[in-house]
Amino acid sequence: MNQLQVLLFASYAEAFGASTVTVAVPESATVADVVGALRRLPGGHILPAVPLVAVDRRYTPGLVAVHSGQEIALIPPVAGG
Amino acid sequence: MNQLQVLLFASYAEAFGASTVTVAVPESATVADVVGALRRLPGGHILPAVPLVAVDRRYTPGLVAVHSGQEIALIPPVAGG
Amino acid sequence: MIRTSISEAAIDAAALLAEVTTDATGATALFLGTVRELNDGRAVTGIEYSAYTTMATEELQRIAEEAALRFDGLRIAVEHRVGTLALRDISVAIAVAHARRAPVLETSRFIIEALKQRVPIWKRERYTDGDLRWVDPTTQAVDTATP
Amino acid sequence: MIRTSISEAAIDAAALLAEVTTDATGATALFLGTVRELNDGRAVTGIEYSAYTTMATEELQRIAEEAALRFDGLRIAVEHRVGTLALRDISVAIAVAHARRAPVLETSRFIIEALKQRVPIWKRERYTDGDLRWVDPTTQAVDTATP
Repeated sequence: MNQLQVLLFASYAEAFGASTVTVAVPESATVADVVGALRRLPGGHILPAVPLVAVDRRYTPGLVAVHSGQEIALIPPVAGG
Repeated sequence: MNQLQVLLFASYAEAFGASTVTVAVPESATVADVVGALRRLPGGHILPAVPLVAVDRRYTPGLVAVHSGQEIALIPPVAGG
Repeated sequence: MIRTSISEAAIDAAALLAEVTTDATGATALFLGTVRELNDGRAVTGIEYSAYTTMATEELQRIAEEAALRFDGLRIAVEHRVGTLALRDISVAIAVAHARRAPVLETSRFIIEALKQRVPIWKRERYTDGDLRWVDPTTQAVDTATP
Repeated sequence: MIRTSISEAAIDAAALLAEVTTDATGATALFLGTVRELNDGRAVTGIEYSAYTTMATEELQRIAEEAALRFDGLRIAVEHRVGTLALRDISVAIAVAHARRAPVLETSRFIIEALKQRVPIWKRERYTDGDLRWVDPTTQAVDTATP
């Protein structure tokens, strides 16, 4: 298993009560697996069906594999402008 | 016959050598008749097939009748902005 | 709110922004036309703008009123300058504000396109060699007498 | 020329206009987002903007670079402010200049639409009754704990 840190912001940070959480996922885990692990944490019920995830500061689809050392972030619906 | 004053601007004023010209047209004349009379004046050869005409400061099509007392102007291709 | 003018006065872009923006607006768009140094590959030193002033004033106001019919709550200020302008001088400024951005962006574009088609304003470019030329957007530039 | 930034500094709209306008540009567009007093019918006293700053900075720059690929000779300056903003404060300014107006108008719109879809910035509105609410453009506003 890999221990991965995930950055949280805005309404998600509030829901999880933290700006970073750690999830344990298999070595071969994908973005979608990370989201699944987050969903099982307290506060995870607020996540939409397919939340946005950024890996190394780029939006990344669910099928892409993730590795320790990457910067993983869960992105709430953006509201800039 | 009516004597009608026509206002000229920019390249048209330059071509006719005046900022106002007077044309004589029948009582029942239209905008197109005024343009025809202008075309026969010195400088009138530079007019396009259907030049823009304003009557009382509104663009007015060729079939509309004109009367003395109206403000008639020949409008070169506009280039504002 | 609509204000339009044709004037020889220099245009103050910041003043137009302040004029249309209020506590109720969330988006403001400003379009500026400025005198640029090259046209059709010739070096321009300035532009003389002239107008059929009474009609241009009325036509510009009509355009702004038509634009205002398309969305409730628009705030519109438009100024077009006439006279002799130098490089970088602002020839036209269109400021539009509204609660939302879509009406602002669409109105700004509507006004500049209509202005360029309908408002009786003409410009004569002055080139570095002293030549003058009336600008005719419908064809190529029309030669005129050199002064 | 492209310059983008995410910053807590107040946005100077006139400075952005001056930055993109040159002797070679003939059209400049400025888009401003400002804090407005009403959203969904509730009276707003201010907005707290926050960002995933490193990614927001990169994503905003990527958007400007994508925009610049569409026309030669564009000049683009974009600033988005974060922190606590009051009524009428400018949250975002997009300044674009080019020789011609069409690239300017299209680029300005491209950037604001892409920014709103992609840049990881969030806002929490503060209402006159002290309530706070995260703004979620994908649905209705999401209730959050009152502080």
